[in-house]
Amino acid sequence: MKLHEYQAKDIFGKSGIPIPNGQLVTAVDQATKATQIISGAPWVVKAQVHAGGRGKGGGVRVVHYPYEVATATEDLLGKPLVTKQTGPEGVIVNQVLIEEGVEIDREFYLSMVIDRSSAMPAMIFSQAGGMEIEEVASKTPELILKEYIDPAVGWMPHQARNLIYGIKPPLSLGPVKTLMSIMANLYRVFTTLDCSLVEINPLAITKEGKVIALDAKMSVDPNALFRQKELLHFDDPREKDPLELMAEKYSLNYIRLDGNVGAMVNGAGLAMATMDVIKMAGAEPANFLDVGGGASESMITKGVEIILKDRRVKAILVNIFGGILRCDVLARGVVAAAKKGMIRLPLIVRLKGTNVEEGREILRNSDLQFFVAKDLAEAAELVAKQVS
Amino acid sequence: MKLHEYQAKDIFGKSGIPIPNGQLVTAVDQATKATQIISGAPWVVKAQVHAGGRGKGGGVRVVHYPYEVATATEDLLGKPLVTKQTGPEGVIVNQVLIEEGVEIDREFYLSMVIDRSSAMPAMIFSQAGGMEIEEVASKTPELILKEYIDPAVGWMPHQARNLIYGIKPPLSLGPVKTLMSIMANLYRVFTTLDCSLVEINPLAITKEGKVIALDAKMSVDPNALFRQKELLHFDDPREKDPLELMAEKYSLNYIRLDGNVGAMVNGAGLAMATMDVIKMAGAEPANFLDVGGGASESMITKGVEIILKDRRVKAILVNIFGGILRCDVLARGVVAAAKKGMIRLPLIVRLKGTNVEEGREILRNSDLQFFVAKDLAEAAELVAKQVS
Amino acid sequence: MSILVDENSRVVVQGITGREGTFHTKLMIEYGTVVAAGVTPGKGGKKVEDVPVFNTLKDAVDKEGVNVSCIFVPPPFAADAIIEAASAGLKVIVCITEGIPTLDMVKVASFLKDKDSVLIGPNCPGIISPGKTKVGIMPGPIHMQGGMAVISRSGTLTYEVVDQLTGVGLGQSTCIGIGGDPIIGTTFIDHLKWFKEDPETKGVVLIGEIGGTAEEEAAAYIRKEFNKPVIAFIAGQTAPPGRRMGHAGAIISGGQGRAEDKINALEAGGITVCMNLGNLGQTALEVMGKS
Amino acid sequence: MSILVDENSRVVVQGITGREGTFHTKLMIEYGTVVAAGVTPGKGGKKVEDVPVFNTLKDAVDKEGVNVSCIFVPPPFAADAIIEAASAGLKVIVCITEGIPTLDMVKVASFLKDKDSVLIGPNCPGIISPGKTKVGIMPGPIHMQGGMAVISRSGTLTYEVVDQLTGVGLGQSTCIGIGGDPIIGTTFIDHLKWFKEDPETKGVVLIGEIGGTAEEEAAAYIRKEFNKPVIAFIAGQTAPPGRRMGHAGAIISGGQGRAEDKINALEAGGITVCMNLGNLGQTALEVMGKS
Repeated sequence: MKLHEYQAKDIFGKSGIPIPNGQLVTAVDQATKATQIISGAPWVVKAQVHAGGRGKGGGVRVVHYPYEVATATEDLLGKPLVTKQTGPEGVIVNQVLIEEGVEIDREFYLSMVIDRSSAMPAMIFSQAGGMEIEEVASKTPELILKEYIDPAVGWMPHQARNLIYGIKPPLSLGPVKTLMSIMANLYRVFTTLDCSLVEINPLAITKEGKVIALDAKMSVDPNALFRQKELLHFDDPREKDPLELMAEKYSLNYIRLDGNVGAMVNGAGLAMATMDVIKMAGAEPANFLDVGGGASESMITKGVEIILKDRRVKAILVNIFGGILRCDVLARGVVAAAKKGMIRLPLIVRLKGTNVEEGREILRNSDLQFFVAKDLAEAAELVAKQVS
Repeated sequence: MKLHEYQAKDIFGKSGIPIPNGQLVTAVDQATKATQIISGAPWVVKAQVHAGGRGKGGGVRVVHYPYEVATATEDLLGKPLVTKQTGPEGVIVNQVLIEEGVEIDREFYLSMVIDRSSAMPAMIFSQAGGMEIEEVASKTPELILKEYIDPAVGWMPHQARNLIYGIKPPLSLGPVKTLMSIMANLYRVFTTLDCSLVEINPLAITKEGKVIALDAKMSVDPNALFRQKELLHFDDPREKDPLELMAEKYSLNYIRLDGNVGAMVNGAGLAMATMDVIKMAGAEPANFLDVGGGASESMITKGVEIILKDRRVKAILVNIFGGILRCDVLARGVVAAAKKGMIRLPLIVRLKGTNVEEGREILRNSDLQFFVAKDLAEAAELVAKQVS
Repeated sequence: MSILVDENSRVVVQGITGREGTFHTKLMIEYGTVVAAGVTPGKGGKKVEDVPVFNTLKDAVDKEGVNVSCIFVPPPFAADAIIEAASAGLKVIVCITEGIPTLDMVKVASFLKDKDSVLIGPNCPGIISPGKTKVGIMPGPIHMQGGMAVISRSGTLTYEVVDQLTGVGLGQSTCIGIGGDPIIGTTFIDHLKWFKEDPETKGVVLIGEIGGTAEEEAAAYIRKEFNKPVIAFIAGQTAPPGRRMGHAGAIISGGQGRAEDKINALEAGGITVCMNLGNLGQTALEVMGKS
Repeated sequence: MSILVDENSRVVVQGITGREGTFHTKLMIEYGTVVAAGVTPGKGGKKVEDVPVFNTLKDAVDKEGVNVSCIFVPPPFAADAIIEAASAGLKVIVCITEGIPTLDMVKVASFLKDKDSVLIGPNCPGIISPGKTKVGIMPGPIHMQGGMAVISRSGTLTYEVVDQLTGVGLGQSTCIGIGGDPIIGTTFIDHLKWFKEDPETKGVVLIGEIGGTAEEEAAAYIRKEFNKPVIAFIAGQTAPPGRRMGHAGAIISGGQGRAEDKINALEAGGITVCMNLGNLGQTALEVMGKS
């Protein structure tokens, strides 16, 4: 679950990680008032959307007069912001963060993630802050330092020193101490809130020598939300694709893509592989949809409905390897969707495994028009033929 | 650092470990008032001293009328309580805890310590509660169950189940759940407060099925007090030997014993071995005194003073293996004590190591009467001769 | 031969009284697996499918001598179940549970470091040595005893592959789903090492997917150390970056985890990569025929 | 030969700019120890006794190739220092610091489990291979190179013993203070195993004290596995129960840790126990003369 910058900063502020003074606004008149509370000029007006690349997309404005704060806010609010991560239609900006501007002396990068290979959390630091870390990684990898954290001992002060004393030219004692405490606090935030990512870029030193988190990215492990209930209110459904949101409600794992062949599969790996097969047959997958092992008839019906709500879809491929999910349940769900008059597109069905005969029988006995594929290779061919 | 029962229970109460209602009193009139607040009869009146064996020593009284609470309190307050751990002179009772009495159905034992061999904290549980654990250990060792706690994962629920599901006859679901939460909370108390021992004996189940800590022992790792400052006010100097308290003030490691030969040594191991040597020569050590490696002249003088405040002392053995502590510093400290007229007893000196010649020179040039031993064997002989 | 589990495995099902636990206990017994005990706290003394249930795994070990565990307990309690199994000394721990918090798995991984237990999963279909025993949720009948090993990060995708292998007459020695989570107990390399020593195993099918660098690491290992033929497939060639594709571990992020990088690494390691899932069985047959 | 440290040891002093650190750096250098670097955060670039100081141990390893650490940092920071040394890959870590919280040492012990580092101490005088190198605070001149190993839980008591050994003409291969705390990095048994393989070591003096069961465990090991003569001494025969005798680890509690139990166990293991410290050198001479 992604958090907005202002939400992450709120957590930082309460956790001993210095942040600029700022205020969230959802209307232009609030923006004008905000300038009276937040010291400036300059002010920074930042669109609050989950997509990255806001800066280059025009979602971050530095302004010098109160009326400019209002203008910038008006410019952003309610309008789509297009970044390299949003796609051409962009995302609607619903909230804007207004912050005091600071005079930056140096910019660092600081983040925490889970490192898979070592099975430990890792703290990542670079003195080349302010730019994208992927860029630093490819151009100057030696400037990226990592420390892995053993859960038995937690974050240790020497690890902070390993990161900080590599900075050239070296920092003076004040910033060293603040950085050490920021790292310790970041570790605490990461572990106590079950984060999967926390990123501060840039982590700036101001001209006055203060260390401050100018940006904040935070993602929480969705598997841990059962014990992070107080974070649930940070979830912002407006940021999600409406079809994905609907799928989430029915415990379906749906991701919208750009193609024209809808796919319904059981199992994430098989669903990915099915997308690949579609592509290889010369068509484009319109979605990833894993109905999972425990799908009921009504969930299948709902899945068909969600696939079809995407107007770009020209054909549907159902690929089920019956295991826990039985083929007859799948068939009933599809037939129920057809009865509701939803299916007016070519349907290619490939069934295998538990109760496969029963499933085929149910499909045959329905009014549904569909093609049966004996295996995956044939299914792909049939799909390609339908959309070509 | 040992805590009183009422202090430990205060911590328990705030940490989700159920305790009886109770009130600490330091005067008889408070005791009478307490009965109006604390439900009874019966009430339990418990002397608050660090020494164990209070029950058998008469320090715990169960009474049934309010006036008996007052009488019992009067009986205890300000008077010495003699237990098998106090020695014949006993310890003065300064505080009394008055608690509601509960009807006990079953009694368990629960404690946490650091297990040296595994280098992990251990939770120890026995369904044979209410008696001394050493007795259980020798008579029915199979009734003592242990779980070791890996610091990387902390206390895990299955460990609680390993302890609890061994109880015969088995407990019903309510007490099982409470016991599980008590164990988890006890672990949290132990680790967050840097305890070296926490013990609940008995941990009772009442006739109504409630689980409750009827007694509480807690010791805190003195090495961790620098980060447990809020526990410092629990320290009760009245419970300590006055000479030991004085030594503590001067960072001297002094323990009073029952013999007549005072000993001053540098290093704990050598101090223990010196005590043994005294005993083996037919005399009895009056104390353990490790002046440590960093002792100054004035600390040595103070050490001599403390040894001599013990009226039973008939001779002093100074055994120094100069390393960090130089023999000349030792000598100056001893001579300074002599100049203050403190030393009127036979003094046997055995010096070795750093600056030994200088040290001997200083002693020789003083007015001090003393015997020089060339080695430990001779020192012991000289001591024995002086006190026989 | 086969690896990790066989007819001598005495399986304990942790969470046996739950819906999934009971259902798959039945299917495992039908397959021929010796399910010797179950564990559900507070349900000790009951029976499920004639299998005795205990309150603790310790009891199950003491009374029934179980040596392999299959875990179905819900995500919040799964880490505790894995650690319980390792503490009780079980040799092989199979964790089916999907949705365990990653930081719980960090602790589990740390705990297991100096233990002898082998953890398979979590978020996996389990392990099967066809004709001998099945510890997990895979459909038994699609398997056939033989010489192919299958190691996979996926569930139904593995069934698809096994089905194709059986279809072309290639039986399996042991098939393992190592799990779709970012942190898993055993990796491709762990199992490759065991398969290397297993005389029954003649070749390996390795089924990877986007996310992480496990396939790249396996490729490097195979190039240097592994001497049996390997056929690989990578799911997610068309997956967009930054999106978690069902599995918690299947995500392209920070420039890492792309299918093409994995395919390149595998091919550089001399491994036959099957690009189209539909042809996997056929490809395997060709590779194994040559060797 | 000798164990763990010798003339090839390149020592780094952690906490070199502190009072004790500086003082003992001087003494170690005087003894002949190669003190190649020091570490004190924020003091990088300075020199102490002509030894270069670094901000981090990593730097000291990179720049000076140190392989043995000697730690003098204050108790609140000592666990961090030990873990820093182990993370940097140092082979031998000697921690002199007294007064480290026990729960810090629980974490350190857990961290070291799967590392290759050998921790000596904490709360110990260190390790010396006479004539080669001294890593610690023991007075150098009392030592003499030879065939006796000394392993001890104590400080000055060890000096007394070494002095007596040297006095009777028994030189030492390596003398180790394993530390007086409840949790220490290496035990009697760890060092006995190394001494067993050291051809220079002809016999061992084992100096125990009240508290814990380390001596009993050593006795059991010696009986089964150790084939060189051992002379033992136990301090604290007259110590009262329940009182911490200076060392955090020297306490008789819960019916454990009594001197008589240790002496009995040692004697049952065929070990010569010297009852009177005054005679230790003589006893050792007799035992070694016989063998």
